Amino acid sequence: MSEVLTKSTARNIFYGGSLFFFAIFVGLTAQSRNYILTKGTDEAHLTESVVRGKGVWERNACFDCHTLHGEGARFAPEVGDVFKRWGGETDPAGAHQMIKDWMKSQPSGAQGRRQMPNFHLTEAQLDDLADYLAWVSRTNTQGWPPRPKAN
Amino acid sequence: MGKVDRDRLPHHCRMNAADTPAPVATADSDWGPLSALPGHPLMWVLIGSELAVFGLALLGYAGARARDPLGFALAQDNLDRLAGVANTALLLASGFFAALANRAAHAGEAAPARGWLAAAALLGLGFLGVKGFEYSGEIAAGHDIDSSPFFTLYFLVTGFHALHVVLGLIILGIVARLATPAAVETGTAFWHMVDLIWLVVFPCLYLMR
Amino acid sequence: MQYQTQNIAKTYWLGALLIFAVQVSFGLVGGLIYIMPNLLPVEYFPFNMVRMIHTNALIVWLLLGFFGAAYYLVPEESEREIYSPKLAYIQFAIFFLGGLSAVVGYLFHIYADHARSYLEQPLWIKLGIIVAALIFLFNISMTVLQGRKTAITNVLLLGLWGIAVFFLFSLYVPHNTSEDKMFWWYVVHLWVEGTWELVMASVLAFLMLKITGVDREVIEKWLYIIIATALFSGILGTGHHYYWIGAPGYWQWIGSVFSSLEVVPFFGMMIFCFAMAWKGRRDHPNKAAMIWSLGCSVLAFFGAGVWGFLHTLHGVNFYTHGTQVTAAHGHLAFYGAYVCLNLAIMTYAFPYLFNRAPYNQILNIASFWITSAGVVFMTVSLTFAGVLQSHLERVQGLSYMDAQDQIGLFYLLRFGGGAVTVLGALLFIASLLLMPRTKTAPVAGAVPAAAE
Amino acid sequence: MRRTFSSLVQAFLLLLTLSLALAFAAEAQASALWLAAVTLAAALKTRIVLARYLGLDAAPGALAGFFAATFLVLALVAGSILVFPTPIHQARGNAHLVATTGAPGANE
Repeated sequence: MSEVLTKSTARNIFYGGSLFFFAIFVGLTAQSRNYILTKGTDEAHLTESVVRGKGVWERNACFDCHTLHGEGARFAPEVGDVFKRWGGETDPAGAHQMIKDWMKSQPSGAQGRRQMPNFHLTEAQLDDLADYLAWVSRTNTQGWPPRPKAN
Repeated sequence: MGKVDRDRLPHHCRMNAADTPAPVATADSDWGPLSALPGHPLMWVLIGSELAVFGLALLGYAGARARDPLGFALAQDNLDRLAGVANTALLLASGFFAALANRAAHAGEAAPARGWLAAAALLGLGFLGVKGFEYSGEIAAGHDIDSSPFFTLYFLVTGFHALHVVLGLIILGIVARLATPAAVETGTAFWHMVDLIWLVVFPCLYLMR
Repeated sequence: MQYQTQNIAKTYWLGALLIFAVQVSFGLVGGLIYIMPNLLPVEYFPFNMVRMIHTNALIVWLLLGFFGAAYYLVPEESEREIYSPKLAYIQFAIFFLGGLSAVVGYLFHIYADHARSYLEQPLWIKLGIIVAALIFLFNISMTVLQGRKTAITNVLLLGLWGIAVFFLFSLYVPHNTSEDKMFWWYVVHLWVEGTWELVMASVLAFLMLKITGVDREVIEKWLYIIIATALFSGILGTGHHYYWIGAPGYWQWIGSVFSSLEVVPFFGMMIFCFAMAWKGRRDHPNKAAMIWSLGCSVLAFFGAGVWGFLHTLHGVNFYTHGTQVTAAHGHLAFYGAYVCLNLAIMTYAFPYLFNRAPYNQILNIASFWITSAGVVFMTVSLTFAGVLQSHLERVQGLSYMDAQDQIGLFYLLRFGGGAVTVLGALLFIASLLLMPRTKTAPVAGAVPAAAE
Repeated sequence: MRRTFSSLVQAFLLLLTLSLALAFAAEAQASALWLAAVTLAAALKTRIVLARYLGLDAAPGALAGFFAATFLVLALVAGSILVFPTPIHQARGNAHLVATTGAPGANE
């Protein structure tokens, strides 16, 4: 078998194999997209306000300190479930207000504590952001994060 | 393996004395341990990767089952074992034809080789047909990839295997067109691997309980 | 240097080194904010801005380094001058100025309307990057197509095309956060655990070819085996990012199985480099380049391979996801795989580009050990921090800040490691810019064969 | 070295016999004996495919390696079932429960 043939065969097997795996990946992504839009997230309540809130989150690069569903920087707490942690499941209006108040009270200036800047958001932007955080808290994250009972 | 074609080697770095290829005793253009295997060595890289993937998945199956033996056993009862056995027979016969194709190709008989490859592919299609029939029954009964840990693994492992059958059919088609001994040997090596994986997957998912 | 146009690499690499300095400096600032949160005024130095400069500068300079590597090695491989040097310089201007203005803009809090991690560049800069990439691909592809085709250029080109194609997903920002995250990984994962690996493998193959003098036939076979295992495992390995973001549960199995195998190509690269170094046994005078190449393969294996595997199984990742374990893995993986690779090819090529063939490499070799020690120390500190954080927060149920308060020591240690890293990086830059000539004869100038 | 026609036919017939034998035994009671039988039969089949169909009898090292890998997987899966047996008395007659068992995401 000539060397040239061996090498072009090697290339073809590499391309063919990679294409095979990539095709499966694309197929699964398509199926997952469908799952996300029907079961994984609360697509039905993806309101204008939630979309605007996502914009606030992105424009201010919040993920460069916080994680959301565990992704982002690890300088500040996870916010994918902050709405739940702050009691939004039983008292949505209260959690909504807490998020707004928290944003307004920054930076705390407390010594030795990490500081969050004040982003000078308008009242409407704060509402949108709180709606966004409420919406992501309803995502089916397969049980993540673990919620051990605090002592 | 043939000699290295010195003319095709580059005259790299004519200006950099340091980079002139030293006459190192590495004219071995073989692929190390992969050279002993029938078919193209890189095909065996693919085969090795696949075996590792299915092996890990089945070990994962054993781990997941250990957490819920009853749930797995109940879900397992829904599988159509007869269809599984039929598919085993189909793949075994198909592998037999593929081996005959390889034998014919090495004897320089391109036309019979193509015939055996076509027979092997036909049985491969039969496998997919039976598998599709099985899937449709299971989905109609309300089982899908999300419905339980057993069915998640069942659909992933058998689905991934079925996609390998599809890829194998494509490969058989390509090597049938070439019909050279090297190509047929490489293509049938992949096909036998698909066969081999089924021989491990089938008892683990259908029979062991 | 054999071809005039290889000089283009000089411009790219000098630009890359400048941004490298910016990247590590801002890393140090970030580490400082962790240990002394009130030191810098939060209005001007919020952590998010510091981090985006750190990460974006990293990607910009690594890409500049890849471009430089391509302009350096493609002429030698293709036995042709670069198709259009003019286009290459125009591409540099667009990319470098784009990258630089993105970084400067961040200082003034100018980000994209739809920023995502690593992709904070405003839209017009993203478009500039795409234009630069198109110019680059046209230029390099024309050179390769007209010249000799080798496995090395073939794989390099595939990797570079992949980088450009997958970057296009950065323009797609769906409203649904989970869907958004899924396609964000099309850029990030398929870059660093897919296409970048192709670039890495081909550049390492080129370096081994040149430094060890082993037959091209042997090297190309290794190359194919490595990249085959990289893509066969890496593409579906993306699944390890889809466990907890709202995607179906089956990704836990796909991600665990395939990404476990992502160790294989990195292991292969390490064995490859050492086997070639052993087999070649040629006394190449550039010991420093050899050390960087071998160091690259070893640290990539540990950073990307071992540290990646540590938390890739979904049962483990359930506890470690979104903790400092990820940061530990990220630091050593990027350093080992891509930083060392760039510094290796620069170390190899600079003496030729500046016509200083026998030069004193002690400074350069020292910088390898110092920088690597710094990064490894950071990684180990962050690993401890992450493991403790996982336990305190995810097992014991402490709140985020309570857990953070208990791991402060490790952030202090990380800062120390970071300071050493910056020192090593500056030393490396200085070693290339100064490149002191040796006083003695060429071969004797090399340091006696280093331990690794 | 080349596979002869009769050796291939032999291999195929042996494989088919083993498969059908298992199919007829498939309704047998789950037991350690049954698991051992399934494991050994499957292992034997993989060995025949590796040696005869794939022609690895010409490369004994590779044959041993691949056979060891497949046998290990079969043995580990079977072994884990022995260690974590199916509570068969509960399973019998409870087929209607299947649709309701388990939920995706083992970590709920």
